[in-house]
Amino acid sequence: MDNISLVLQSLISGISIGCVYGLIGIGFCVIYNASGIVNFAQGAFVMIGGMATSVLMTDFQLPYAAAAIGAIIIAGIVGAAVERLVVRPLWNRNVAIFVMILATLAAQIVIERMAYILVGDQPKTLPPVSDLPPMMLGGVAVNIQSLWILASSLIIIAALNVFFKTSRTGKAMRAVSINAEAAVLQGIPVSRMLTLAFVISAMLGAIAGILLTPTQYTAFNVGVPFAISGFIAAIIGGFGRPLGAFIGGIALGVIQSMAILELGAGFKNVAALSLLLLFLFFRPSGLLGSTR
Amino acid sequence: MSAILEVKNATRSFGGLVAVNDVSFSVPSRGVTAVIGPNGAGKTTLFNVIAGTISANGGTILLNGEDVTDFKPEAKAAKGLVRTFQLVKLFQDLTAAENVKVGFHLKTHGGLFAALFQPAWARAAERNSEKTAADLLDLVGLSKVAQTSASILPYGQQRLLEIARALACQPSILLLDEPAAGLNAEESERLARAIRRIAADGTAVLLIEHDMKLVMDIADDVVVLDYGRKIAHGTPDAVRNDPAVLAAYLG
Amino acid sequence: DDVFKVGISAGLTGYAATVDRAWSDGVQTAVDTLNAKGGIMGRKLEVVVEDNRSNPQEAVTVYRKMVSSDEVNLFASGCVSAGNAAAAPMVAKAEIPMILCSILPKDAAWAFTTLPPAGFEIEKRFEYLRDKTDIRKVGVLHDPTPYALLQKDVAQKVAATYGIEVVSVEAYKQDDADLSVQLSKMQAAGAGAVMKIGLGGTTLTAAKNLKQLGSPMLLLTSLEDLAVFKPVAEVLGDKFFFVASPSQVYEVYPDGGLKTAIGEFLEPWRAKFGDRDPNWASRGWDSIMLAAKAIEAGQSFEGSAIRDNLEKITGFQGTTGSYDMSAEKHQGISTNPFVVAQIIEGKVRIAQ
Amino acid sequence: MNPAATSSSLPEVAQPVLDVRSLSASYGHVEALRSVDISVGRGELVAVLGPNGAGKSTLLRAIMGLIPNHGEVLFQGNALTRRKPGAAATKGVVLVPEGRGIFGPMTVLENLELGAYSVGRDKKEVERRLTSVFGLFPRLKERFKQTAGSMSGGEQQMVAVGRAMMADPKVLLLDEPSLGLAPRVTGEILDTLGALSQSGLPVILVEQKAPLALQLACRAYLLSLGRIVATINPREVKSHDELAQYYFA
Amino acid sequence: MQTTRLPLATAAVWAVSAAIVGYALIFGGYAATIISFALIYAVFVSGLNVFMGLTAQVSFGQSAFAAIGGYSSAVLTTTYAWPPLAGMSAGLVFSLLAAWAIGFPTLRLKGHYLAMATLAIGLITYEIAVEWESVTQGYLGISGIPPLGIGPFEAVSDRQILVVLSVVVLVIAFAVKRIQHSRLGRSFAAVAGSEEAAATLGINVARTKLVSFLLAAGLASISGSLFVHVVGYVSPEVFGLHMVILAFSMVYIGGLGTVAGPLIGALIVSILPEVFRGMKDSQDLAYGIALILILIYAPKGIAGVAGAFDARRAA
Ligand SMILES: Nc1ncnc2c1ncn2[C@@H]1O[C@H](COP(=O)(O)OP(=O)(O)OP(=O)(O)O)[C@@H](O)[C@H]1O
Ligand SMILES: Nc1ncnc2c1ncn2[C@@H]1O[C@H](COP(=O)(O)OP(=O)(O)OP(=O)(O)O)[C@@H](O)[C@H]1O
Ligand SMILES: CC(C)C[C@H](N)C(=O)O
Ligand SMILES: [Mg+2]
Ligand SMILES: [Mg+2]
Repeated sequence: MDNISLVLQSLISGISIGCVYGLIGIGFCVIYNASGIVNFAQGAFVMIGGMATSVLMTDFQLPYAAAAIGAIIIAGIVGAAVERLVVRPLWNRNVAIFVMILATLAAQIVIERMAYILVGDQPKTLPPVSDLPPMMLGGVAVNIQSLWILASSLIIIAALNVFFKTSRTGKAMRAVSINAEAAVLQGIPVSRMLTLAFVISAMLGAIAGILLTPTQYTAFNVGVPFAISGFIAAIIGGFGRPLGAFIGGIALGVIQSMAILELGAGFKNVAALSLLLLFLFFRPSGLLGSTR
Repeated sequence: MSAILEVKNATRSFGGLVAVNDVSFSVPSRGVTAVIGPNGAGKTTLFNVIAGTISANGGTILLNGEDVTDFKPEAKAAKGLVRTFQLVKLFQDLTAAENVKVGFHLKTHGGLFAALFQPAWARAAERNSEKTAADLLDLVGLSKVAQTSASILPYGQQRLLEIARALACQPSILLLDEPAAGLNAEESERLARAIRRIAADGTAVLLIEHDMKLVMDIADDVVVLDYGRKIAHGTPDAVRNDPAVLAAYLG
Repeated sequence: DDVFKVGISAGLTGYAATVDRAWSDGVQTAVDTLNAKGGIMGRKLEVVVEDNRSNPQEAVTVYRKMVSSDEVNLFASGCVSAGNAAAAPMVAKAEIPMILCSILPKDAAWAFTTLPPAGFEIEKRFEYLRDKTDIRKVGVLHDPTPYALLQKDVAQKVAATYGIEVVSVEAYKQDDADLSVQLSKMQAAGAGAVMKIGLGGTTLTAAKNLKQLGSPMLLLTSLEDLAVFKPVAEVLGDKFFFVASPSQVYEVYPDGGLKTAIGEFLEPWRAKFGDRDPNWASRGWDSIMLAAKAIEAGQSFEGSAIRDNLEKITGFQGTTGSYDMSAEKHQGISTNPFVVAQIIEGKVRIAQ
Repeated sequence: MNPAATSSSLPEVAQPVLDVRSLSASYGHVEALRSVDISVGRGELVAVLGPNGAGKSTLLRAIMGLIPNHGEVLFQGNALTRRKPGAAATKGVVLVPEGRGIFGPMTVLENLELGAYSVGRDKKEVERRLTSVFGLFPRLKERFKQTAGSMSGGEQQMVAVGRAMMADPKVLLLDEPSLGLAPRVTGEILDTLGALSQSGLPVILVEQKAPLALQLACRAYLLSLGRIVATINPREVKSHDELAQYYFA
Repeated sequence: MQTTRLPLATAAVWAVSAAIVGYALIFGGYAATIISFALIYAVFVSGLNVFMGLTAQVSFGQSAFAAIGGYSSAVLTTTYAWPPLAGMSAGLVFSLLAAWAIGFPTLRLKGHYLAMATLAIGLITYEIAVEWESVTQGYLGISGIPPLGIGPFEAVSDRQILVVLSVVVLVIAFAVKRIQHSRLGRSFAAVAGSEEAAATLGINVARTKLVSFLLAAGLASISGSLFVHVVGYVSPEVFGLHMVILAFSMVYIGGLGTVAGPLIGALIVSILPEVFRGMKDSQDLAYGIALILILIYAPKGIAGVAGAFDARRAA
């Protein structure tokens, strides 16, 4: 492999993993757009996606597609539970935004530990959606699973855009996040919107988990690192913007892989985070500007 | 009488919309000047430009003859220019009295050292603030709620509190954005008296107001804006009978 | 009457979880076995386990708890080097011997380890490459934990003696989601094999990444739980090798003293834990057997007596090798017991 | 309560659409509303007047179920479930809140569309209502794409009132709708409210500009320290002074 | 006299805290370890409380300054044989310099962006502690750090350490109380209430935030130093995300913006896991649930609830 193809290969790797970060970041955007809440349990939904699919396939012998759908449904139910049991009581008490963040972190711990008790600590993985060798472009390998992730992300972004910009429910959700009391006054069923938001974003998280697990592994404790990467992606993009989160994710992935290439892996996070800082200093509301 | 504030060719646009369009006028160092005009005429934008809350696209602002166009709000405050907001911006978690005490920031000094060791001068300054705050609350009729948290004051009292807080800065010019909004007739009457007192004590007052009775009662000078432009400037009586003003605003 | 208390500060959660859970189950198995025989010198043993979350601050807390509330007589602590190092001075002050599966703390007067020298895992892999393949260039991929760093240093130092060149050394972190760039770099540097040093699911990630890159490199990983290796083998097949300890390849291991010692451990272990990986657990077992030996040798449960007699142990046949301790040497294993193994069609076997 | 302060010749309340009976509410231990009775019927516009802090806003918020309260709120004879915020709104009781409560980052058009949330997906109906609101506030039509939060104070008030009109309310509650509006616009809004109530819509108007409100109202409640201290017939109020008398009674 | 009524509930919060510390003092041992850690955290959380509670900013990155303080102490006392107090002071200076340099650009950010930027600073510092092996010895950590002390006097026993830490925490609480009711404290509150309004009253918002940030960083740094001297050991994990989450729980459970909050919060959050220790694998589960329940039922924190109760009694 010559030098140029090494750079290209690393670039491709960065984009692939970046798509994953972006997909996770999108989940953050949905809840934020619908409630103004930053949900740090988002990583748990990602974990559930991969984990539940794997368990349903191996322990319950379900076919891949059925297991995946099952996992998405499970994640949706857990999302609804988090909203009902953790978020709603705090929401009704009108707590400060960071209390909410802390509570979602606690929810993340609870889900993580339950997963641990239910399925143990061994890493698990999933087969790729289509088990094909990587596509070779010159000396550069592009793996097929990343194409699946890319395509799904784009579809999800487009769908969310349409949903939030044009649908009645989507607009109502945005209204709830901006001023919940005023939303109540318009007859918008705020609590149903909240639940819906958590269900949707839990399902998106699960989809991310299902798509990314074939490229690596999943375990009960992968949630937090994924949540941090997804959060960074969402911030780079301008909080609340699915497309921004996706671009932000790719930017993060590429920066990391270039840092590994040039500086060594030890500095990958330092480089990525420093660039994030610089970026925030010059564009304090993200690439596409925050939704609020 | 000398002008404390001179606005020269102030302009500010948002995208294609010119919210303040080449507006010039001056505010004498004594008395009350009112800015009136229809909704969206550019009054608040003009205030924001004068106070430094937003930057101007063009024009100059002179304060006591000094060019302060590009000064930040806190720098303008240090020069004696203080404002209130159209939608009140109080420090919600503080009591009414504490809100006013924050207003003494420029007139007092002391940082971490004074806070930790409380030397005699700092304690004296604190007692003085306490007393002056009480006087100011009295002026606007809020003595009774001095120890009440600002967040639970009814709207009208919040407006009065904001004025008291601004006065604590002992400004040489005070900008009030719709101070009478949300006050009933009695209360705006009391407010009018307070403003007249403030003006009589030597503070120039520039105010935006839709309450014409108040404007006619207390303003010495009236500037009328419409679509970002100044369409009239004169005494209340002159303005009241100006056909352009009648057409645009008073109807 | 009075029980002999064995304390375990283990990372039951956090990055060392797999290893430390196994270790602590191994300790428990040994204790149960001894108790069934009436204990040590007629005195029964009892285990106190505390989770240190693989975090040194927690480790200090739980060591403290076990010293002052539980009044343990001996520590058989887990594999988190940092936590053990953090607590070592305090434990030494309390005059309690500690037998570990981590690298030894700086002040090791009271600490002994069951961990073989860091070089052993490296040497076996180099030997394999030298003898069984024509690969002469390798990349080293390691995590930043102390034991991994030691191995990495050894690899760089000894490679030449095996006629092998380390063409690339790359680090990763335990929660990294992608290792492709590191692997691409190695491949670009001409490596024919990747020597991975470190624990956890990242081995699976490395395997996936190799496959996604269509890379021909072999993957040789350090010791780890077989449960992690099985899915890796499914991805990479016969391109995947790992360092195995004798207990992991018990069935195919040549007969001898070591196999007998492992057999003694495996019997109660399998009775309780079935086919769970015995490797780290067997070290835990060893720690208790070493302690028992020292106690019996000195005929004393006194901390300082145990310590002194641990230093006198020689030729003790454990499950991972034979231990020879001395006042200067608290790391007892000195012959390399490891093999390089593979999983072919779901079965573990020694690599040919 | 001081029954003596109540005018003798109030017109009969024609079958109240919204009937509030001994409604009380408090913030923590501050009793802001003490057993208030008011009602409004078809074709009526009633005014609620009172000094700052009297509890006017609290009254409207309690009716809407935004704050915990005791007592009864009957809408068309049926009790609104008062513990559930939004129950009133979905039945067609619409409030223009103090401080406007517009959705700042959303466009003017989106704000208005959300006002018609309960209409459902009937695009035509929404269009129809939009046309009528734009007729009332041409400025909103000019600026329908602007984010509502960047509008001037008065323009925002127009958005708030316009949004309420979009709901096609069955009862309309307004908390100082004239706040920040130029005199001419205030006049227009109040005229519109008058016309709406003439055409049958029950309206409760909280207003500081008492003379303007009294011109339109068929009945005015005077609130002080959380109680109704007087119910008056505006036709009988001859002068401003007389009103002041009620205020301080 | 009406105004000087004893704030009963707040006094009760202090009494409970004192009782917990007193228990540890009397019984020593393991309780003393936990309470010592809690007190060290209380110092850290007091700083966070100044920045988040009094000034309404947010920082997920205070662990960075604890790390700077801790590592300065560790390296200077072990490699360079400085006395503990000197190491601690040097750490404080480094932390303040770092906070000053970082604060300028960072504090312009708001809300989630500020949260993210500070989180990044914390994570970067952690990574540096891991990677800069020649100085920090990476994950292995630095051991053999001398105990707290001045000249020949050293706090080595559990009780001595507890006494020293209690004094430190009390002094800090007293200082925070004084700051709260000073000109400086009011400018913090003003920035917290409305930056725009604060600016129009002549308050230099950027500077005020920076001062608050420096105070927080200074206290974080001190807590980092205290930790390494008390434990005698330091490694990067001490200052990881874990620390931030723990400190956040403490500041909210104790009561944001209150004087007693950091102490009672630190005590409760430190004791809670001990209560659940017997539950083994479910310990974290129970802890997470307990945290959620506390947040739901005491959203203003223990000291916040006490303060509200007192206000009500006085009214
Ligand atoms: N940030 C902005 N972006 C776009 N347009 C703006 C922005 N701020 C103000 N405008 C527009 O500029 C015009 C002037 O606004 P301004 O707030 O100055 O009006 P005003 O005279 O104070 O009106 P009011 O009496 O209603 O408060 C309005 O049409 C408003 O919509
Ligand atoms: N959130 C709150 N917490 C505590 N007390 C409150 C709160 N909101 C209002 N109050 C109190 O309730 C009383 C009634 O307030 P309300 O806002 O209803 O008055 P209002 O008549 O609408 O006044 P205004 O004309 O100024 O708007 C006041 O004494 C006020 O201090
Ligand atoms: C054996 C391993 C668990 C050791 C671990 N990597 C450490 O040094 O902490
Ligand atoms: Mg305005
Ligand atoms: Mg009101």
